[in-house]
Order: sequence, then C-alpha cells, then structure tokens
Amino acid sequence: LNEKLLFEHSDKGRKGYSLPALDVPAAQLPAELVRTDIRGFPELSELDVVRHFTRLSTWNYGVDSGFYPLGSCTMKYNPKVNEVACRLPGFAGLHPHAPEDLSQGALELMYQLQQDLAETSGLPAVTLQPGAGAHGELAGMLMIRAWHEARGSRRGKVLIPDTAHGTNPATAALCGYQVIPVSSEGVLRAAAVAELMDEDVAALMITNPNTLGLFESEITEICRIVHERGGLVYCDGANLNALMGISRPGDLGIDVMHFNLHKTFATPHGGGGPGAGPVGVTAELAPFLPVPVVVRDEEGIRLDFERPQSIGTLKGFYGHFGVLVRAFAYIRSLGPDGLRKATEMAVLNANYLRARLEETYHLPYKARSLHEVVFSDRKLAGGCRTLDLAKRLIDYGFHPPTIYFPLVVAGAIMIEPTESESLESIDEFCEAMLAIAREAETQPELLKEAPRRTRVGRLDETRAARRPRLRWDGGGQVGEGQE
Amino acid sequence: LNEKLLFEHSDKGRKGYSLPALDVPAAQLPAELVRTDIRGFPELSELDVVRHFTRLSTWNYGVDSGFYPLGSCTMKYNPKVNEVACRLPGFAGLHPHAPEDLSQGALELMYQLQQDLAETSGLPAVTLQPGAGAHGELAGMLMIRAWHEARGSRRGKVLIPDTAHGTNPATAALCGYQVIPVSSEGVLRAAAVAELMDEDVAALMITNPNTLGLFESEITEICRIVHERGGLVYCDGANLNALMGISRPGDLGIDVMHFNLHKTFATPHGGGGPGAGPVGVTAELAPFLPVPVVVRDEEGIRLDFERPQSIGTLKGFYGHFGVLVRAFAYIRSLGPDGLRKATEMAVLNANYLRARLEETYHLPYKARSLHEVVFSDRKLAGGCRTLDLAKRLIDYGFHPPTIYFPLVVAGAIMIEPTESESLESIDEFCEAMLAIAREAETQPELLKEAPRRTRVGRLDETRAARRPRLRWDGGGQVGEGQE
Amino acid sequence: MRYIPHTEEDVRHMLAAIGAGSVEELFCEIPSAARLKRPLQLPAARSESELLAELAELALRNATAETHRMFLGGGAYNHFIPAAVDHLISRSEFYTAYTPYQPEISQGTLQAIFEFQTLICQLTGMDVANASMYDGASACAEAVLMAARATKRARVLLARSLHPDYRATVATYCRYLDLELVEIDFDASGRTDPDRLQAELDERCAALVLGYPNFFGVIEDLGTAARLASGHGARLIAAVQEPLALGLLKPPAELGADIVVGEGQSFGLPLAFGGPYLGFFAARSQDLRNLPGRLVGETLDVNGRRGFVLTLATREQHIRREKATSNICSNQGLCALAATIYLALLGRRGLRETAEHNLAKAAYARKQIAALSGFTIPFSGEVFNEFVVEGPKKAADVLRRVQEQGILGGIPLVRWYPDMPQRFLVCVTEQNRRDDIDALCAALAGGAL
Amino acid sequence: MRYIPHTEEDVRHMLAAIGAGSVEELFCEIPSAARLKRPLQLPAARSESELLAELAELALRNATAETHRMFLGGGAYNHFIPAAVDHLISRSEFYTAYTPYQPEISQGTLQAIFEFQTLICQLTGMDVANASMYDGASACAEAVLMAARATKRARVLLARSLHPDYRATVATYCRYLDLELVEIDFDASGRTDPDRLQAELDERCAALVLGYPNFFGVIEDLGTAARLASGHGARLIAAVQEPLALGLLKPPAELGADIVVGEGQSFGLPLAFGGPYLGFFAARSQDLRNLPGRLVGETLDVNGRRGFVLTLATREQHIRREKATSNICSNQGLCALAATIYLALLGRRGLRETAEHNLAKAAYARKQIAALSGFTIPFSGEVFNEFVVEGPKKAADVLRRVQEQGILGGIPLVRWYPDMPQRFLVCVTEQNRRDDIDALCAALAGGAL
Repeated sequence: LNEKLLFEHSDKGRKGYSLPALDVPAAQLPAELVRTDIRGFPELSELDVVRHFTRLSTWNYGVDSGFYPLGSCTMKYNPKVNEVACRLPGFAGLHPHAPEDLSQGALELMYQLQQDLAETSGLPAVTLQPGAGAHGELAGMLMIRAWHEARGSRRGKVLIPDTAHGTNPATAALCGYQVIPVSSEGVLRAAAVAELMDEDVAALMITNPNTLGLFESEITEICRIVHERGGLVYCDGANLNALMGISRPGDLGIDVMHFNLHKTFATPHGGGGPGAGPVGVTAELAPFLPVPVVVRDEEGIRLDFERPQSIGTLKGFYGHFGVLVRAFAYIRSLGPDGLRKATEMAVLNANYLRARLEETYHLPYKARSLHEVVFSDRKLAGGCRTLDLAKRLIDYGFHPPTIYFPLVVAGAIMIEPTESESLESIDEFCEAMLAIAREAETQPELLKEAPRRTRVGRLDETRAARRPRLRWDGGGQVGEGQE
Repeated sequence: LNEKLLFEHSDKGRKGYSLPALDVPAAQLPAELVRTDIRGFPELSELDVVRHFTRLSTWNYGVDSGFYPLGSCTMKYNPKVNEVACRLPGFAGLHPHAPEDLSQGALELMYQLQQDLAETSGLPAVTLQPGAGAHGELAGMLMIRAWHEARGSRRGKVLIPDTAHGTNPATAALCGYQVIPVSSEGVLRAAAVAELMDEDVAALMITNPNTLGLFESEITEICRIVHERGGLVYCDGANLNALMGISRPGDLGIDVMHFNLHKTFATPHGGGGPGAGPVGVTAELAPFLPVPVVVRDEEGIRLDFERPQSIGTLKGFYGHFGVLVRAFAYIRSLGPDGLRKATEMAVLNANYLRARLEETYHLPYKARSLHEVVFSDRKLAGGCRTLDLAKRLIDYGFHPPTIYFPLVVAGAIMIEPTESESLESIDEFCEAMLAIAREAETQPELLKEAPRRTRVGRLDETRAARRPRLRWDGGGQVGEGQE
Repeated sequence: MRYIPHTEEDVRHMLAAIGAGSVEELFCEIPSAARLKRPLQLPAARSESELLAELAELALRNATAETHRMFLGGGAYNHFIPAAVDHLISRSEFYTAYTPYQPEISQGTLQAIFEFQTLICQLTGMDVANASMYDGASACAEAVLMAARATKRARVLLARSLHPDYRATVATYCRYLDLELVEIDFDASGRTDPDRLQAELDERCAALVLGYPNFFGVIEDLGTAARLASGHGARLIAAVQEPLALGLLKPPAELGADIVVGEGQSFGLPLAFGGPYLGFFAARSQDLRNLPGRLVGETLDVNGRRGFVLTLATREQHIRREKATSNICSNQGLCALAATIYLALLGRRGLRETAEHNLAKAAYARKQIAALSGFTIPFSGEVFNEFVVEGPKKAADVLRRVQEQGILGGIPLVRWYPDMPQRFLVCVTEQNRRDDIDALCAALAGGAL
Repeated sequence: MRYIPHTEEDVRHMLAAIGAGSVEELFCEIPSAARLKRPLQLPAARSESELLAELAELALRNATAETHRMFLGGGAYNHFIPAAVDHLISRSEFYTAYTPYQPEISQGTLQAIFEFQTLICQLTGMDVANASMYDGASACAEAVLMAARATKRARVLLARSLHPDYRATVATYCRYLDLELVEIDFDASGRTDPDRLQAELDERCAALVLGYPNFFGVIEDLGTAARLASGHGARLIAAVQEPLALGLLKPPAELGADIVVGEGQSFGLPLAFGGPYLGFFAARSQDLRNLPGRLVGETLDVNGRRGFVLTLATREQHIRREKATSNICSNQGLCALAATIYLALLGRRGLRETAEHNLAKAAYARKQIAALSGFTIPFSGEVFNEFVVEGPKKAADVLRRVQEQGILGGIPLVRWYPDMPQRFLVCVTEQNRRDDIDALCAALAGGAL
C-alpha cells in the first residue's frame, strides 16, 4: 500500500504539538522582518505523523531485519543497550557550552575513548572531532600537509592505489594535492610505490586490509620507502574490523589513520549517518590535531584550544558525542578479548562464506581473505550481471552486498558478513547465492525482473537524474502509480 | 519469508546475556533439589533474538500501522509520551513493598487518578486494583453481593440484557449468581426490566451505550425500577468513550461501573493486555471496595488495608500501576475540554461513517449511533458473509471491525472508529467497504479467498481445536509449508 | 489537541454528510436530564513538556534501586532487564495491537505467545500452559477454581507459608462459591508441616496449594506433598512467586505437582509499584479443557503453511458465557512477550547462571546476617534468593534505622503474621553487589542498637 | 559474548569447510612481524548491568536542564523534543540501515529525505536542498567552497558576527585552497557594518557569509547585503545557527540569499554535548550541479509507481573521485529524519507559535536584565531568542556566581572576542519558564556584587 508524502496528507489546522501557555507578554518583531505563512508546510495530528513514519519504516531494511553483507560498511549488530546509554539525560541533555566543571563525565568518557582508540591502533594521539570517515580523512590529510609545511616542505602530490575508496582522492584534492594513482595487483607492491615515490610526494593513502579484503602484506616495507623519501602514510581505517587485537596500524609504520566508529565499533549507520571518524596520529603529528583536544591535567579533564600548530576546527564543537558514547559502550562491553574475538569471527565468517561460494562464483584474487571477500559476475550465466544478482537477493530476503566496487574488479560483488552473523545466517545466504546462480542458468528472467517482492520495482535512475525532482512542489507526482 | 520458532533457531552454547563476575562465594543447594538441564530451552545471541522478534512484529497490525476499527475495543491512538512517562525510573523502578514515605509520588498519582475517574463517572469511590475490565466486573459484582449480604439479603439472580459482553454472565456466575437474560429491542425497555425485576434479583448488569452503540435512553427509569425493588445496577464501562463530559453514569443511577483504561484512556492494548479495570461505586458501596484503597490523611497518602467490610484482595499489590501512569498522563494531556472533545469527535466519526455506508450495508437498528455502529451482512451479495468481508478488508490494508458481535445481530459488523482517526482515514475505509460490496456482486471469490496479501492465508481453526498443539515439542511442525 | 485530528472544516463537512446541524445534535438520544450541565472538574490540559515535568516531579518522590540499596522481594524482584527487551516490546506492531482475533495479521503476537506457552512448559515441566493471566495471585485463584471444577470437591488447603496476597486473592475469588479454605501451618524449617498436611488431607479435598519457593523464601517439599495429595485424589498446586528459582530447582512436574501457577515478573518486567505483572498457568493434559484463559495453538493455513491461532475458545466466556471456565478475557500479552524475549536472551545457560548468582548472593547475605549479634535466621529450610531474619526488636524499627542509611533492608512480616513482630524478609539478587550486602549488615548492626 | 554467536562447534565446522586448522591460520597473510604479540591493554569486558552503572555514573557528572536552569545557546538550543520523535527514529528499520544504495528496500529512508529536502526548501525559500551535512559549521564551509567553484573567484568575506565555529571551520576547509578570507566587523547594532561591507566587496569576491540570526542573536540585514553582493556578482550565503528563527523571520531566499546553510539541531535533536547535529544546505537551481552531498530525487519504477532514489551522483566522490564537489560521503540521515518528524509534528502553526514563544521569552528576559543595575544590552539590533549582555565585571566571574545558584546563565564571549571581557550571550527558549528568567535576573543582580 502506498503512503503519501507528508505534504499530501496535510489538512489545514492540524497539529501534533502543544505548548505551555505563554507566561510572559507576547512580543513582536518589526513587520519587515517577519515572514508570511510557510506555504505547503505540513499540518498533521500526532497519529498522522506516527503512522506516516511507521509505514515508511516498513519499506526499509536494516541489520535487525536480516543479513546485510554490504562490503566495506561493516554492518554488524548495533547493541540496544548502547542506544539507552547515549540517551541518558546526563549525556543527551548536556549543552556543549556547559562549563567544564559541569561536563566532567562527558569529558572523562571522551578522554578514555581517545586512549582506547590509541591503544587499538597503536597511534598515540587521537582527535574525536571528525563527523565521519571522509571527514577524518580530511583532518588527517590536513595534518599531513601542515606537518610538511611546518618543515618548510611544499610537496604537491599524493599516491593513491586503485583499490582506494573514492573519498581518498576527493580528500586529497580538497587539501590541494594532486592525485597520483598507483596500480596494485590485489595487494600493493612495495616496488610500485618505490617507483612513484619522490620528493614531491607528501603521502601515500592506503586502506589496510584493502578493499579486496586482503592484508597489505608489504605494508611495513611500503611505509619504510615512503618515510625514507620524506613522506607520510595515511591509512583509511574503514576495515579495522579485520585487525583488532591482531595487528596495529601504528606498529606497521602508519602515521595517520581514521576510525569509522559506525563500522568497527558498532554504532548504528542511521540510514546514512551520523557516523564518527576519529583520527589517530603519531606523536610527531600530535601538535597538528584539530582543536579542541581533550586533555587531562591536575585539575581534571578539559578541552584544550590553545594549540598553535593545530590545523584548526573541522566542525562545530567536539565531535559526534552521541556516537562516541555508543562506541565507548561497545568497547567496554567487549573488552580486549572480545574485540579480538570479534575480528577473528568476522574473518572466519568471510572465509567460510568464500569457501562455500568460490566454486560457483568467480574469485578474481586468491590470497587468503580477511573480513570480506570480493567475487565477480564473470561466471554468472544467462547474461545476468551483478546488478541482477543483487536485486534477486532482495527477493530471497537479504540485503545485497556492495556491488561494482572496488573498481579494479569488473562486476564486483563485495561481501562482508561481520562477526555478528551466525553460521545459520551465512548458510542461508550461501544457499540463496547458489540458488540464484542456478536460476541464472535456467530462468534468467527471475534475476532480470527482480525484485518482485518489494513495494516498488526497479527504479528509473536515469529519469531521476535527467529531470531532477528534488522536492515536493505542490503538484502531482511524477506519474500516477498503480497498486 | 518464514521465521522459525525460537527453539528451532537455537544452537548449543549461545547466549544473549552477560552477568558481572560473581563477587561472593558460589553456593550450592542439596542435589535432590536441583534440576537437570532444561531440555529444548533457547540458546541464542542477542542479534538472533532481536531479529526474531523484529520479524515477528512485522506480521502484526497495530494502531500505528493503520485504521483499527475494532468495535467495543476503542482502538484509539496510544500517545508516545505516555510510554516515556511510565518508564521514568522513579515509576518503573519502584518496589511495591517500598515504604510509604518513599512511594509518595506513586501514591499521589494513584490518588489523583481515583479522583479523576470519580469525577468523570459521577461515582465517588474508586478502586484501581482490577487488572482488566472483566476483573473489574468481578470486583463490582462481589461488592454488590457483599452489600446485599451486609443487609442480610441473599438474592440469587442477576439480570443481563442480550446485548451484553460475554464477560458479564461469566462474572455473575463467578459470584454465585444465576443469570437471567433480558431481551432488548436495540435499547433496553424499562418495561422489560420491570417485568423481570423481583426481590430475588440482586442486580442488573448493563452496558451504556450498549454494544449496538446506542444510548440506553430509559436508563434513569430502569435504575429507578431496580432500586425500588432493592437491587443495584452495574454498568459495564467499556463504552465510556461515548460519554466523557456529556453524561455521567453515576448521575443516571448507576451504582457500580468499571473503567477500561486501555479503551477510554488510551493505554496500549499490548496484543491482548495488560489493561486496567478500575471500578467506581457510590458512597454507599465504598466500604466494600477491595483492599488496599489509596487514601489521603494528615500525614500524606497511604494504602488503607483496614477495611473490615472489604471484599478482600483481587490480585497482588495495588493494580496495574504502569497502566495507571499512562491513563493519568492521558487525562492530564486532554483536560476536561479535551476529554469532552474526544467523545464528541468519536461520535462524529461513527455517525459520519454510518452515513457513508448505510445505503450499502444493512443497518439493523436505526436510532442515532453514539461512538460505534453495527451493520450486518444481510445485503452482501454473492453469498459472501461477514467473515469474507473482514478478510477482504485486510487486503485493503485495514484491520477488520469486530465481527459476529453483538449476538443480537446476525452477521454483525461492529465498527468503532474512535476520535483519533481523521476524515481522510475514515473516507479511505468507507471507500474500501463500498468497493468490497461491489466486488461481492461481481467477483465474490475476491472476498472468499481473502486475505491474499498476508504472510499466511486463512487458518484452519477447526484443526487447531481438534488436534491441539499448544507448545513446541521438538518435533517438526504441523505440516511443511510452502513459500 | 495533538491527539484529535479534526479541523473545523472537517467537522462541518462531516456534519453535512450526516445531515446534522451540530455535534450537539448527535447526542439527541441522551435525554436532557441525563446530560452533564457543567464541564468536568479536572485540571486543565497540559502540554507535553508540562506533563513530563509534572510526572518527573512525582517520579522523583519514589525510591528505587538507583536511589537506595534494595533488598526487597516478597513477590516482586529486582532483576536486571536487558535493553533489548524494552526495545522489542516498544515496537508498535506489538504494543498497539489487540487480542489476535484476526490471525492473518496477528502472527507476531500469536507465535510469540506460542513460544511463551512452550517456555513455561519447559520451566515447569508441565504439558500445557495458557497465554498468561493477570499475575501470580490471580492465577493461583484460577488454579483453585479449576481444581474444584475438575475434582468436583469443595475443600482447599492453603499453606500458611503461601504468599499472603495469593491466599487473600484465593479467598476473594472463592467468597461466594461454597468452597472451604483451610490454612496449613509451617514447621521450624519454614516448610509446610507434613503432619498437619496429612491430618487435613482427605477425600473432600480439591486441592492443596504450596509456594515454591514459599513466601519465606523456603523451598517446600513438593514431592512429599504430591504423594500425600495424590493419595487422596487432590490436585497439588505449586505457586511460584519467584520464577527465576525454576532455573535451578527441580521442575514442579517432576515432583508431582498437578498445576503450576506463578508470577512471571522476574522475567524482564519492571517493578512498577506492583504491576502490570504476568501470571502464568500450567497444567497436565488431563485438565486441558478445564483451563482458564486464552490458548494459542499451531495449525495450517489454506496453503499448508504453519500458522498460529487462538484455540479451544469454547471454554471461554464469549462463547460459553456463564458456563465459561473463567471470566478472564484479556491476557497480559505484552508482559508475556517481554518474558519470552527475556528468557530467549538469557537462554539455557544464562538462566541457570543468573539463578546461581541469586543463590550465592543470598547465601552470603544470610551467613553474614546470621553472624550479627542479635540477629538469627529462624527457619532452617533451604532457600533460593530470600530468607527471613529475626531481629532483636521490632522489625519496623530496625528497618527504619537501616533506611536512614539509604538501604531498603527488607519487608516486615508482622502485617501478615502478627506472631512475627521482629521478623523481616530479605531478598538478594544478582543486582546486589557484595558491598551492598556488607553495607546492609553494617546498617543492621547499627539498627539493632 | 552476547554479540558474537559462534559456538565452538560452529567454529570447528567452519574451519573444516575452509580447510584451515585454526582461526589463527586465517591471518596467515599478516607477517609475524606485523602481529601484535600481547593482548590490547583495555579494561575487561563489562556485563550489560555493569556497563550501564558505569555510564550512569559518568552521566550524573554532567549538568543538564534537569539539574540547572539553563540559558545557553550559541549554536545549540534547548528545545522540547516530543516523545514521538525518539519513538520513530528508534525503529530499527531506520537506524540500523545504511545509505540507501538499494532503493527498492530503502524507500523509507529515501522518502523521508525527500520530505526533509522539501521542508528545508520551504523554510529557507530556496529551490533545492541536499540530504544534509555534518552540521551547520561544515555546511557553511562547503557553501564557501561551492561559491568559489561556481564563481571561480578566491576572495570570501566572513562577517565577524558569524558563529566563531563556522568561521574557524571555513578557515580549516580553505587552508590549502588559495582562498582569501576577510572578516567584516559589526556596528553598534550588532549587525554587520554595511559600510565595511561595501568597502570590501569587489569583483574578486566569491561569497559573503552572514549569520541569520548571527552569533549575537541579532538579525542581520540580509536584504541590503544581498543587494551589495549581487551587485558584484558574489554569492550571499546566509548561515542559520538557530533554525527555529525561520519559523518567524523572512526566508533568506526572499531577501536575496543565494545559498542558505545552517544547523538543524533545534529541530528535534538532543544537545548531546555538541553532536551529532544536522547541517542543512539549500541553494538556487543555478547551483544544482555544484551542490555537495547526497540528493534524493523522485522517479518511477518499472510499473510506473512513484519512488525515490539517490540521484545526481555524478557530482559525488565515488564517481568523480578527485573531481567531486566535496569529499562528503555519508549524510546525517537519522538526524534529518528526526528533524523531519519534529517539523511534521509542529507543523505550520506549531512552528510559528514555538518561534513566537522564544521571541517573547527572550524579549522579556532582555527587558528584565536591562533593568538590572550594572547590566546593559550593548547591541541595538533586533534579536530572536538570544542576546548579548554586558555586565559590570568579567563575564566569567559573574556567571560563576550565577552557577552557584544552579543557573547556567550564559556563554562568556571573551574566548572569541577578546575585546568583550564583560559580555556574555544569553539564550531563552520556550523551555524557560518565567520563574527561571526571574531567578536568572535575581542571580545576576547578586553575581554583579
């Protein structure tokens, strides 16, 4: 059944809100400052609103709905107690301008989280301010540039392997760098880096394990080469879930790394955010951290704004505190053994899934996988492509994997099960994948016409981009639908 | 997609719970007191459990899902703030054996709620203890019998009109009374009562407005007759939503009435409970109230257990306190004007719905409806019956009305829209009802094979009753299903 | 009015369709004399923020385990509730639905109740369990009524050690039913005296009701009672006020109980000043058609798929009216759901471990208190997580002093047992840390002075 | 481990299928030298109850509007959040989903964002809005970058009255991009000085950024600024730190703004010590293809039914990589959802009334404080719900005394404006009752001594 837009529901005079009686004299602004009515704004009762969004929710698929193996996104279980934690009045109701002596609980939590992230990554100085992974990249690359400039160096290039997330080059560009792509062979070869590394290269940006789910086994040597020629190494930490308690980027020679708290540390993805992207750096880079930094001294914990070499401020206030609370709760819930076990079971799940599917699906890179595995659609019959497979998985009740990424694999199918999933859950997914491969041989239209069980069928993305309708404007809808 | 039973999911060794380390010496009971393992008990991770119940929830339909015009059940909107209110730590965490001086907030709330219900009903003494409407009936009828016995009267009969809820006769029987049915003609005639009323009749049980949604217009006269011959009048308060601020049962001559807080006062129905069934009585009956009663004296508010004429205790502790908090919040949110307006709009909605449908559907009683309206399937074409109509409404996205009740209407369709529903919502329902009436003429199989859009089709209730399987026993399921 | 959607224009439109001139007119069937001529005298409407402020103020006037160290039990227990329980029962498809009259759109509720029935059977060892009742006390009363119906006998023996609310509720339900209720005293162990039991049991007896554990926390000897009861054809009813004990104790069925009822609050329900809680009711197959309350059963749909329905409704009041097995109509659906989720989370191992923690904490506390000068443990019977303490003076006075230390130390027994002015009931759960217990001991020692 | 389902048997079975002898073996590609040889040095695992106790203890050490009378604003506002907001965003289909890459199973998120985009357009008067950004400050920085891209110019004027975090964030984003940032001072009204503006605006200017209202709570004269900016071909960026003001103030588009960015926290998001909040970004159609961030558009499915998709992705980094309009990848989906629900609940009338209450409360407070001996209101410009006060001595000292009365009286400005040692910013919302305001006045009078 369909659900109208909020604006199409509205009826003049309804509201779902009430105010206390005004206990002071009414006031007025000069008329020239005051707007007329807001045309088209919703007018609904509380039940109208509750039903509207309850219905909308049922058209979504989340981790609680079922298996969500979206590669590179680490869709692990979001513990319910963490949702309670971040809503404690003392956290949710704390104003960012409250005096420090009345914010000590929050500051303590942030301070401890900084230390936990430092210990997990082997990078001793941490900022919690960035709002997401890409924001963390920006912070990290700005620090790298600031470090160079503090040494009088004006290098202009950044090396980025072809397996990188798209945010890496975008970030480098935002820091004024020219991007130099580096070809990898599944894993990045030290020789390839050595060849491109020169005195104009400020940094190498690398993801480890990389977007193929493979450990960059030459990473130590690569870091040595980059350092030797005066560069720094940035690590995209999106895949840290493969390494907790096993290997620490800081110990490998990484200088800067961001954390995706919403991936590795189980904070909810929220339909696209908010996440949080703290950044860890070596002691040498610590002076460049964004302000404020949470520090402890004799008098307690405080926000340090007086950092003359800081790259400055990346956003308002101190970070996505509500997300930080959840990540802190997760780390405390698992402890050191639990974090390591999470990594181990994530890797076990990915390898088991791979073992069950690699005879049927084409596996372009054979090295031992860590937390995720990338197949391609090369062996898929009946002219079916990765997109068809993905849509057909929806009919089987699963969220599709990441598709067409990484770009180095044509028709990539990038599967990350995470440690939260049980053997049964992975078995059911594998059965579906195998069944779909058979369907592609015998009834390819089942794939090509999928999904059939959803509220809407495949959507016309070209139409959306060609004739953008980005807001309701009071007219009818694009086309009248059928039930 | 199907969802296994909890027990079918389980895997040995999983759990979704953790305890702190034991900080005292372990202890043991003598072996002969200790059980062996619990065979078949679930073993699941937290995510397993969350997914299981999240999926189950999606097979349910609640007020937040859509229009739910279940007659006699008053499925109005359950305000979200009330759910927050009852979860405040000071309410949710209060132990019923906490000392009275440390329970004053809860006692104050109960005391105020008693007064609010007394004012709304015109019955000055209220007990909050009964756990549901039927429980309230039991309390009320026990008080009536206790009152008679205190006067040395041992009357043995109770009059109950044919429009009564089934709980009324069941309750009368539980109090040791013989049930004498009274025929009504839509509304109960004073003459019919006068004819049956004698010195062996302890009470008349009546519902007002009755289960046809009609006001018992001779109620004052009926009460006079019953009283005159030494009886009392019990009112089933299920339909109080039709009278708030308009007419008070106590003012009409009613002696005892229960309230359904989950109907009239917006507390959630919870898939079948918990509700709450407070009872109001006249001052004359107050000594018989169950213990404890919440009373106020110089020192504060306290629980009064010392009531020698009390019928005793109906259940543990003091009532469904968590439900009482929600009802209190609702009453305070609406205030006197809001309660009256709720009644007015509930009655407006029912009459509008009736006006839109009465040409198409057979309306057995023509008197002006209050908050609900009862049709029958007499005019439904194609051999379709009320049950078919109900199931077809599901395909249109609505919860069906109450069906085959009240018994005085063959094939009854009992529709109660409540005041929460908007004009659009009622219009959509009416369109569906009219469309289904047309379908019955042209494509009756659409009704007879409904519902088609649900996870399961019509269920074999006869099979369930003939070969009862009331628990999982480790075997397979009744029959293997098909997708 | 945020809960009422009608605009003035809507009202006009609807009145026109009805053919009425005003809303007032719709109430034409109510005689003028029957109308209320003034507004209700209730406080004015609150905005949502005012409401929350008012309620928060009331809530702050109550003690909880957050404000006090708490050792209160007596039929309501302070156990930890995992956050997932509240998250799941807060899904509106569950809590804003009603009784699953339309099974095709109620499979969530129905399957969950089927699972609840199964869990209760597994815990108690019984064959069949219903979909829940108001609470332990009312379930106990229903059990007595069922035993009387099934045996067609009119004499019921109630242990004096049974929870006083349960005894009182049985008495209320039986008030006008010509049943004779007899109380059986306990012995020095705190268990029901087997000699008194033997003396009172005869062929007139419909049922014998024992707590398991009983109100003193003591584990009754169900096996002996069962042998005695069955010898006379009476039903043995075990009433469980602390169901967590079933994680550790022999299931009543194994010891010979015929009916097991009890309170499910310990399984994921908040204390909430006494309700809503969760009565459970389990029995042997022989009593299936006599069971009170709702039952959910497994069946097939038209396509042969498994599904669940309310079943055996012919026992119920909407069909049988005055011949129903009970007048109960609703169940505690949402509470049963919470318990099902709680038990699924704890699981086989978690339930056992939690029970063992309760046992250990209570044993530690009992030992520590027994060592205090002036305090004794009057009953010798084995206990689970609560026990009776006899102090050196009036229990209320001792506990008041303890309360001044921020500790709710126990429940004075004198209200129900006038012969026990100096005794009180202490409950210790997995929520009490050792330092809470040590603080209680220190405060008791001080309170005794 | 309650979040990890693997039993030992599962692990054995899976290793066998893989053909590995141990879990350890799966990490074979990690050279031994790259391995951590010791456990992580982190606190041991907590049970859920221990975790909650630890967090509750931390939370209690923070001040809130429940513990103090609060008059803090400055970019984060204490507005009432209806319970329905949290209820709805807590539905796991919303909050446990990710970016709607698969639109067929993400229509909930997508439609809600489409509604959010519409609401932002309605509030600001602009043509198009994106799916949200991290917060107001970063949205402001992205707006400056977009203006520079669109105009191909390199000079940006920032009002000194713009929120200091916004200015600092713009500076950080522009740090290595060869843009020149110029600050424009304010006049005695607290508004940006039109003469200074005119003097600095020239054909090199990409953008002029003004707060609306600005950091001092003062309502800038956007109309005049727009005329000046457009005369030189520069984009006027209005940065809204308190979006509730848009319920009452002329929409920036109407006054000639080219880009409107701002902070959405006031719309249903908790204060949460500064985040996560909600950046919004709206522009005119001319800038559509230059917009940063995600966009949701309406389209049709294969059956001609309306549906929504992410669109115009060719601007984004996963397609355009280093040529993307921004490096932003996520949005604040759940925060945007909360704001959409909040605005739907308030609706046309509720938003206006709430804004009017804020105006009235602040006007009352301003008047009362102005009447106190030793206190003045230094800026003459019209304000919405916050305003600057000049006290008789150091603001920090005055406010510390006020704090001792349980009142968070304002934000000292000296950190950002060293020339204002005695000034502080006071915010009054619909949550402050008259008696709160009177208490503040009394405490200020006392604090001035």
